[in-house]
Amino acid sequence: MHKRTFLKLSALAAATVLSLPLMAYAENATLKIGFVGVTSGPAAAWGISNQRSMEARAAWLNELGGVKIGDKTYNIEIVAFDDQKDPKRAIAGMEKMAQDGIHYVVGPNVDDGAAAVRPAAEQNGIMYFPYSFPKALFSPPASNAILGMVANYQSGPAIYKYLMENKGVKKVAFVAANESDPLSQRESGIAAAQALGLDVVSGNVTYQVDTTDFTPVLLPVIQAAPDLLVLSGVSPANAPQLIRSARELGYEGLISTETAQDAAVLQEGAGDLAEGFISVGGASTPELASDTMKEFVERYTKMFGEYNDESNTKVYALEYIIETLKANPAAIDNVEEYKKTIDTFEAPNPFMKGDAKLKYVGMTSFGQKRQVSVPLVVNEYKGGKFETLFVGQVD
Amino acid sequence: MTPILQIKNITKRYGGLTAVNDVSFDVRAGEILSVIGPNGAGKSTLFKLISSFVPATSGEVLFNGERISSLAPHKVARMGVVRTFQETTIFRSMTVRENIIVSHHLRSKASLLGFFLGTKQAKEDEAAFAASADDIVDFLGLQGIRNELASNLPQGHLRALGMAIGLATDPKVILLDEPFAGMNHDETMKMVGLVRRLRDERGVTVLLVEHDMPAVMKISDRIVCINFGQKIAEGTPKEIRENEKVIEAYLGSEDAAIGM
Amino acid sequence: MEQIIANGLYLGAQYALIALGLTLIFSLMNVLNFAHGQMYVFGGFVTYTVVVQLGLPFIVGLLASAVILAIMGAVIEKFLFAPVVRRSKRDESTMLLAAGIAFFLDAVILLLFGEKQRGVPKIVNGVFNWDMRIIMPYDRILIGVLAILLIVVFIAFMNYSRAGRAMRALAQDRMAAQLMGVDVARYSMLGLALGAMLAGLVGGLLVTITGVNLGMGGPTSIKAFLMIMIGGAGVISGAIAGGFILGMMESVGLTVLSAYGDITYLVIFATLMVFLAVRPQGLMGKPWG
Amino acid sequence: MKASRLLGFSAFLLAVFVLVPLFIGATGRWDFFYTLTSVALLSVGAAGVWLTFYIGRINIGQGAYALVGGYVSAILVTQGGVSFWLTLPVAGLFCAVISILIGLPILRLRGVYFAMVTLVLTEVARLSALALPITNGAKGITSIPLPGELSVFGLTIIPAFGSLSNPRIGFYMMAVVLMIVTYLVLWRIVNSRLGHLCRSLQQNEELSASIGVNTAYLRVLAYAISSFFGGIAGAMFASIAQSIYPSSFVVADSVNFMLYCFLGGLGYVFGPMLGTFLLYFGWDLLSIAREYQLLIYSGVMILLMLVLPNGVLSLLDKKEGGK
Repeated sequence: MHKRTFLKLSALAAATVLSLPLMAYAENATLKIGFVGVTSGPAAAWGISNQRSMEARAAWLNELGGVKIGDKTYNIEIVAFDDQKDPKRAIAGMEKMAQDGIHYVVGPNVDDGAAAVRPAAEQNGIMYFPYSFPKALFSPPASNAILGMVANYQSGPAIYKYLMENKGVKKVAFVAANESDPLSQRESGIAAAQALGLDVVSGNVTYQVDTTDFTPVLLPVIQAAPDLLVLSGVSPANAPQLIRSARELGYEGLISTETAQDAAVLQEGAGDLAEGFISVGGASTPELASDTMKEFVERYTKMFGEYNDESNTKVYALEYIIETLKANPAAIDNVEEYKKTIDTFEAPNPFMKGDAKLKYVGMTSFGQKRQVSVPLVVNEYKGGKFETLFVGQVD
Repeated sequence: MTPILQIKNITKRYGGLTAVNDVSFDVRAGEILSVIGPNGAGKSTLFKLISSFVPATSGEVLFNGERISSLAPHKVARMGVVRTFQETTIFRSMTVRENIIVSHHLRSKASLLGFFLGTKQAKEDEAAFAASADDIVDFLGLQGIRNELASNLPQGHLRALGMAIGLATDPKVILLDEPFAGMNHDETMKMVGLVRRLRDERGVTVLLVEHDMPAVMKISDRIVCINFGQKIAEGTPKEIRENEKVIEAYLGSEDAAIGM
Repeated sequence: MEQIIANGLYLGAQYALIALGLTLIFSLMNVLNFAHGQMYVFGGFVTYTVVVQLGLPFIVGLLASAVILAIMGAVIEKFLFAPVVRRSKRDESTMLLAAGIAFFLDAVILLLFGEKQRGVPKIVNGVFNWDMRIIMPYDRILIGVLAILLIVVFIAFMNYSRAGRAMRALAQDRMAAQLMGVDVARYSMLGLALGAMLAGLVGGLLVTITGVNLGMGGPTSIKAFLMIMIGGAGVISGAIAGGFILGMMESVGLTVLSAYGDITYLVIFATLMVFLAVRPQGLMGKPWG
Repeated sequence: MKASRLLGFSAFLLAVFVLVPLFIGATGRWDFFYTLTSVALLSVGAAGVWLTFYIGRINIGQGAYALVGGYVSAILVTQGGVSFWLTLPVAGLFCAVISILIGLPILRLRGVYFAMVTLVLTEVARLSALALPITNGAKGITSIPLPGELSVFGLTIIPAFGSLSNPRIGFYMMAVVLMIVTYLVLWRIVNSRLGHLCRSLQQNEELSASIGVNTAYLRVLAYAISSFFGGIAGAMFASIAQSIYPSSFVVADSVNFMLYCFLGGLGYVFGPMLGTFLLYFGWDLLSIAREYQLLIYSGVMILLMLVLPNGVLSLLDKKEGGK
């Protein structure tokens, strides 16, 4: 009986695999873009929103007839590898990408994975776009990693400054999960706040990611009476619970984070208590989203049943790869060419209204251009949706 | 001549309960001494105290004048005082022969590292153990089941295997825990003969804790009787049989063993 | 101070309920159910689906969680644990099976319910505030009381029902219970069903407060392991004590040690290790399980 | 018997040192080098776990020692400028010493009690790495240089990895050598008196003590050897990733080490090696199943357990024990 279930499942899986190439348009060549990240287990949400945004965009581009790079037209194929949030697996994923002749990879999703794949990426001539912030990855002598979003040490100061000036914030408190990424982000957040002259009233409270009741965690933080509570590197799963506990403890100040969140998750998890929550997002708020972005959200929703607001920030990496390759077709199998193009590359940003540009930045933070320029969109949660609070730029 | 084993005022309390209370007696070299007593008299606690598997609350056990109570069990074994267990206590997933060979541990001259590296001494040791194991197999008449897995053995053989394990350690004193329990008459008689030969042919002093009165009467040179944790009598089988306190203790309890 | 105790009690009640199911399974089958956390998550998602997606009342969701998880537990026992326990040479072999089931449930949850954090909106609004000394939202109080009520019902069931007594006999001495005529296969199955049901019920209860996501399974299992170790594995009173103690430890530890921040959990875990090294049978367990 | 064993061993050596590289060269599957390197190193760690199983303890704490080993090597290389080749044994020894200190109290525990404490140990190791100053906390240690040259009396035994055109092959060779040495040691332990005593401990500790075995010493010894294996495996991984983070080895890794042993078979020396190979390689191969990867992986695992509850290697002795 179990054998039969198993056989069915394997058949199903095999069918899925076999049917994939058939969907591609026969006449075009294939350009494979890799994704190495976590799509199973506790942190699956990060990787899945990432992978799906790539797949949704790729399917759309293919439907439009593919992407013309140089004088050839390509269909985009996304090759994904689940690293289970294990840095050792992430290396295997990177090796697998190299094996598939892939030179452009999005991911990994966390610091340790991003650091671990560096040797493999450099030896195999792969450019990769991690969603992790350690500066060493992007600063010389490292040259193969490109930061795919706005780092918290860039968005943090902007948010704090805005809130100081507009909302009169003076005292700030930080909480973080006791894991590498959030703790690193907390550290740079505190440094930024202090540099702005803010009073950090609580900066060493941590929690386990599996916490089911945040009241004891937040109690000492709230007692320090901050005007602003920063949830450093908070995962979408923990954010609503933290917000809810803080509000239920009677906290009335502001709450913010520098990571991307999902409005539906906040709505379900914290309801009205999430009103006014400030987070960093992509460009899908009505004020900013272009028609392309709106259609992307539609297509994504159709393909996977439900949109994830985290994907707003994650749609960019693929776009940058494709546009840069268009600008310099020689880079298609040569990352050195890609690196040369980085310094001068510029293209219109399809996802935003107005004349926003796709270009590489990062001189201030890394001393070289190793970051995609995405708008620093700071959102405020209002009535079940995000509204743009302000938009900044990173250089 | 000093006794080989001296039990001096040994006491064991568990919380408020006194399991063994101020018991003293000697075991002389080369004798077979039995400890008897009704159910719950404290026999097995006393047994564990002597083999140092539980620490005494007060009192001590001396072996050849040296204190062995409160030593780690393996050190007591190393000095030559070895206990056997009831039948379930064997190395279940080893063959009979493997059981016996592994139990020769105390006789090894090579170090563990030596065994690991396979030095000459280690090889000599292994050869000697194998020979001695075969010797013990013959002595106990276990030839037929030599390569049988211990977990497949019937009860009677398990008892013999337990004794073989004890013998392999080359003991001076062997402590037997209820060697006749659950045996029929024939088996018991065979076992009695075996224990005798243990003493006669191998020169091992035997201290046994037992229930089965007829067997004890038959086999023992001397007997110690305890009840409610206290020694109530000590003497030859004849003296014990006639001792009022012993009769009273057994009549007072529901133990049917005395009549058999 | 009052707040710390209230927090500890609330945490303790939900922890104890999780630990109860785990300890029941452990005592009956000598199986450390690695999949317990996943069962809890599954229960949460079932309630979520019934309440939010189908729009049915909360109590229906809870019942659905209980029933579905109970069936799942029974099936797992009958077709997976029982055959493996019967045929493997070492007891521990079931650990691989349990871990496999945990992975399998993780995969099923991901496919069925998706990767996102889910939550059922608050079922009661408002916050109880006693002069700023104890602040506790009403829904938390409700869930805490429900959890304690379930614990009481469970204990009553184990003590006064025929099935409960049979399971206790089985837990104490499998051999003896068999001789006394207890249908071992049947009650093992019932025990696992009951254990899984408890996990599902907690999941259903907590989904209104903490929400649920597929990542919570593994860590929840480990926390539940800790609780039953503290109290003594396989002992019902131990599981309850362990749950409340861990709840209190977290509540007190987080307050007292908050000045030292990052080391709070290090201290909690290190203390647990020392405690278990000194007292391996836990507070109320038999030595060596 | 002896001859056939020697033949088998030579065949294995031939396979891993000659055939595998040839196969990879011929098929161009260069990514297999890293996969197989991982398998080799993880199986070194799993060998340690297996040894603790052999004395009757369920060890879910090997991740802790792998993490410690990785950090010891990383710290010595980056801050002390010590050669990687020296840090490798040092990492192992350091773990062995720590495991003795930890093992003395906790090895008295048995069954699930020991298992739980070791599980907590993994989390303690992670939290310590986050909290201690020397480990650089949450930021981890990155940009660890590749292993340098190892030479004795001016004779180069191992060239500097940085100078290799393909360091992957270097790491592969190194990992396989470590694995072979580890399993030779393990095989020798099991088949010498040491192993017999371990088995006696696994089957009955009281009886073992009463035949004069110093059980406490033997337990700690086995645990220290086990942790030594964990430490060197961790150190090698840190060197391959050129980085180490508190989350480089977590509870999931500890659990996996244990599962490798179960799957291969607790009664067979080479069980953990086979188990590691099947589970690790299996996961990689299943990546074609995309979102059904985990489902199929765990399904197969459950199935294997149902069919072969005593491990895959129990297939070998199916013939004799057909009851």
